[in-house]
Amino acid sequence: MSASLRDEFPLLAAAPQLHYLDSAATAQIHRLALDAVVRHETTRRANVSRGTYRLAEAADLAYEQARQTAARFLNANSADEIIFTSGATASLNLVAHAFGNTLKAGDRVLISVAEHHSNFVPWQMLRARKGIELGLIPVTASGQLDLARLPELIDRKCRLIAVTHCSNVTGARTDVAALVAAARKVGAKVLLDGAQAVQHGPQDVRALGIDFYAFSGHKCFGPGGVGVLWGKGELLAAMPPFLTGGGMIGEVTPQASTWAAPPQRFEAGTPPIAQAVGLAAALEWMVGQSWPQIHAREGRLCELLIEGLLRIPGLRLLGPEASAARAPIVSFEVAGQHPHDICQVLDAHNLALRGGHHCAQPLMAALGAEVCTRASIALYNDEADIQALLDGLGFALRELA
Amino acid sequence: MSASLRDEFPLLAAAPQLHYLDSAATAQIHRLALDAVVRHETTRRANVSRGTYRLAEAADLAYEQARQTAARFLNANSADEIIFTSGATASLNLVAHAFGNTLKAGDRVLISVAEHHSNFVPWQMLRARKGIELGLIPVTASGQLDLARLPELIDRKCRLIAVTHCSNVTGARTDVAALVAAARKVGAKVLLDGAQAVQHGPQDVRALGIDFYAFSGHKCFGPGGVGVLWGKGELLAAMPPFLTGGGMIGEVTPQASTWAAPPQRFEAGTPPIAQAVGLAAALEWMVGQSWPQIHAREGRLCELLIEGLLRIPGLRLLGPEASAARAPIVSFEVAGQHPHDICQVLDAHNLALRGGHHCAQPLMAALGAEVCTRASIALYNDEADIQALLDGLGFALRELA
Amino acid sequence: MNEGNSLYQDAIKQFAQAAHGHGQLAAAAGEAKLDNPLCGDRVGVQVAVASDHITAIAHETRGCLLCRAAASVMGLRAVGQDEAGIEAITAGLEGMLKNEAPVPAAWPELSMFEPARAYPSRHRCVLLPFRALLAALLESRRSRHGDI
Amino acid sequence: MNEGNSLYQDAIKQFAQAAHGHGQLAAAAGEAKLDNPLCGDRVGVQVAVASDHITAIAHETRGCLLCRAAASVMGLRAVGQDEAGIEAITAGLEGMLKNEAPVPAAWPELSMFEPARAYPSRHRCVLLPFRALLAALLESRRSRHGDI
Ligand SMILES: Cc1ncc(COP(=O)(O)O)c(C=O)c1O
Ligand SMILES: Cc1ncc(COP(=O)(O)O)c(C=O)c1O
Repeated sequence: MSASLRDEFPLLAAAPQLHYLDSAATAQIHRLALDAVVRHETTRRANVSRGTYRLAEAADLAYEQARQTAARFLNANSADEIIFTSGATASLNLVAHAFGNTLKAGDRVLISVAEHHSNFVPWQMLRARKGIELGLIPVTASGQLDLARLPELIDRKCRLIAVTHCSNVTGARTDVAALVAAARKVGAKVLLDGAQAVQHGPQDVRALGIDFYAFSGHKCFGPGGVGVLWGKGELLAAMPPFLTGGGMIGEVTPQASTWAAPPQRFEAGTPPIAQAVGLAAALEWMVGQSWPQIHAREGRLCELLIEGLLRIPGLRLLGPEASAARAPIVSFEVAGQHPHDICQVLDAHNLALRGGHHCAQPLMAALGAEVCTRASIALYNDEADIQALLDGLGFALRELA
Repeated sequence: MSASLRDEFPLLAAAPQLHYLDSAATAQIHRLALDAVVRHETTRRANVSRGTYRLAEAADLAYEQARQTAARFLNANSADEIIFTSGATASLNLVAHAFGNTLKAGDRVLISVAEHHSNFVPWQMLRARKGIELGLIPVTASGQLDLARLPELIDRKCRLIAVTHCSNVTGARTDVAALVAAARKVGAKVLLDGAQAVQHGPQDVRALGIDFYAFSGHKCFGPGGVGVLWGKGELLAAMPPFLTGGGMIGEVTPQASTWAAPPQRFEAGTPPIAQAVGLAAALEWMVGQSWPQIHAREGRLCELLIEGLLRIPGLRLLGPEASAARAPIVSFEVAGQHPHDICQVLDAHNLALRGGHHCAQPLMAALGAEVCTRASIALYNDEADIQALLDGLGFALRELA
Repeated sequence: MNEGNSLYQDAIKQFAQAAHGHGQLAAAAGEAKLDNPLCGDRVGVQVAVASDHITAIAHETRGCLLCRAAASVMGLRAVGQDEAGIEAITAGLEGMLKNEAPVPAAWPELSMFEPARAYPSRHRCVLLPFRALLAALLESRRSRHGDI
Repeated sequence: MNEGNSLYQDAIKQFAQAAHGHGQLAAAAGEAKLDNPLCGDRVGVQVAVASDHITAIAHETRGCLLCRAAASVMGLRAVGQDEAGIEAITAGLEGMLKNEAPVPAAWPELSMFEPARAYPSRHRCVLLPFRALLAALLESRRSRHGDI
């Protein structure tokens, strides 16, 4: 299975020696996604929603089918709940502005210490703009959201809880059910930042019981430059637009403008059409995969890696030790060694890993680390990648000593 | 020259019967741009600015070279003045928020009646947010900005003039020199919406003497999902960020965050990397073309079309009659006939044209039209396209009579 | 190649030209304006209602031939229908356009829009008058019952 | 394949280990902190200046081996230089890394960074301490002259 899956990713197929362990930063693109982009650009390229000629109708149809595919991937109620954006960061900023503008001074938004900067800074900006209160769910020593602290953080002023579905540093998964239950008691909405979750399989936003879900195409085997925001229909309908321009208006006069219904209201300007079509091809492919098998396999590789890492003297694992509590994202520190140096030597052994703060400085601070080295595992990785990493770390630590 | 140029655009090469006259909505992608996207995704795909392994370095280098290419295309002072966005609409919203947030109630922004909604509604939103005054430069009967009215519209409170470089409906070109001279007298900055200008050749922002320039990749033979905002270095440096998240910060703590320098400050989240690389390939190709020849040819086709149209009874041409005063974009009304019906019949004759208000309702109202039919000419069009359109209009008007 | 021909049948042009029901009512129980933001087409509909049935209808329609022809059929046929009837016709018309369903038997002249099946971007042109009528009926029901 | 070897020469590890100039000054004419926002590396530099020449330097450096080794070379060598001298060294080092220019003759130990030419993402690691020093010198000049 591994060899054949890997072969479906053009970059990996062409670089058999490469151990790509940085999918949390960007997953490799699936052949079908790239093919769909090329096919769209060479046979159906036209602007959407505005033309009546056949090419434009074909572009429109492909774009709206992409919306339906995204709705299926998330098990959304309706394709009208799918907004195409330029990426997870844009999706999160959209909510922080459009939903954020429905909040008033004194309302409370709850995020967590474990957030990626893209789900952290937009809320700080909202605090500065609107005078909301911003609450921070702390993390436990192993990087999990400390939901035991919820009772003191959440009250009737809490309008939104916006947290990551799983951490991009520790892989720690959020206990969504507990969070949603707490939110429902006070009438707060729940947003999940799914940027890291989507490469590990289709999601079910209705089963999760949430209100918003955000993710990026480039992290789930699709093209860059495109992302998704899903929001419950009635919430989207009540939100003012964020970006404005062509395609999202009802009527424009010098005095005032009126807005189109969602999703168009939130898609100002020409959207990333071919990219949405490419993303849909990736999502469609994912929906057709056998996820229990993939999860078992990703989990096994994750355990193998953690076992090996824990044997390295001076190495500190960040995040939960039990692989069931985390997505296959594994970060660690090695006493006295900087991740950039480690990654540099690993690169010489054809291992692609990332070192740094991973755009999660508050989390790093909470875990008592400045920077760390991260290995992230996706469905195209195999035991050879893990063994190469463990061997490579041995070389690196000897070389840098 | 025509046949060979057309052959460089995969969609057109594969559809020899197609008369594509809707490049103002979306220009067809150049082969080199598409190839560059595919090459990037299959040989250099990684996230930028964060990794030290070779793949990430290659991605970084390609992305930063794309910035340099865009700077050359615009003759910018420095690549640091180039911000990659998701499109012209996003670029314009960025300025309306980031520069807009440096304005205060009572400051004045001057736009024009001829603006595309993407350069109209963001300023209405700024007016609602900040209490600025929004002035409207009217248009003459032929759709040209009526700069004779500038003296009464512009004063020391005017901080920005934000207008289109050329109209997406009438093709009317803005007299930038006159505008810049007036702006300089009162210390106002000047933004040009270059969305329609860029497919007609490289621009020189320094010679234009302006402060901001915005455009989209999909309108200049590049991929969708990417755009550019150019801004003068010292202006960008003084602007707060707009979208926030990964990649644009200095330091994030629970209390506050600090910002990276431009251009990173304005590129929150993973940018459209492959799309920027593809756009750069298109821009590079454009820089290498012989523009005096292309302009002569575009102008000839435009004249041919206007001459033919003026012979049709009941047809009203919008915009300047002299083709020198306009980009090769030609819109018209036919008494008693709706553009959708006209375009529908034209489509049956393999003519791709767009009818509607073209996201320019205030301009349509000023010209006394609800909707119109638009033919836009790009460098791959030829006389056969124009003749087919004139013939097709004959068929359409007979069929719809 | 010339698929356009079959779309613009004489019936469509004649109905558009006739503009049945065009105008305004002196007193309306409900009215609504709907537009297609992408093309600027707009239909305003007024209805008079007695015992839940339409007793008079008037519309002002700005749009393409398909939209005007559809409004004209509506103007000719809507009197005597109740909301459920208009809902059924609208659903039937939408099914005919989008899912190859048969022409709604009650209003056989809608068959003239069959060729529009092939042009998805034009479906909303045909449906716009009916959607405006439904909105007007909803408004009239709201104002009669003070609720939805 | 194992290009990493040549980058981490013993000289680099030894300089990083030695951390020449590490610490704080009792009284500084200028100081500056610079960080690399992408990796969180940070260099703080303090200088004492007399007659436009550096008389003492101290730095606190948090970063990778390349950054720490570069800071250590700076800590060893900067005393006695004026701002123009440091500018020339920094430009020379940048040229060596980016444009295959020769090693700045005045500070021959910078040759240990030659292998970093092949790794553009690491250039800023090497340059960060020098840029921080330039910022500290600018600050000291500002506070002395009350202008830039
Ligand atoms: C948890 C999380 N949220 C948000 C983002 C932002 O995604 P993007 O950079 O694609 O906008 C990332 C990716 O870096 C992430 O890991
Ligand atoms: C003059 C003008 N400005 C702005 C835009 C918006 O461009 P985009 O839709 O690519 O964001 C367009 C394109 O429709 C345009 O013609």
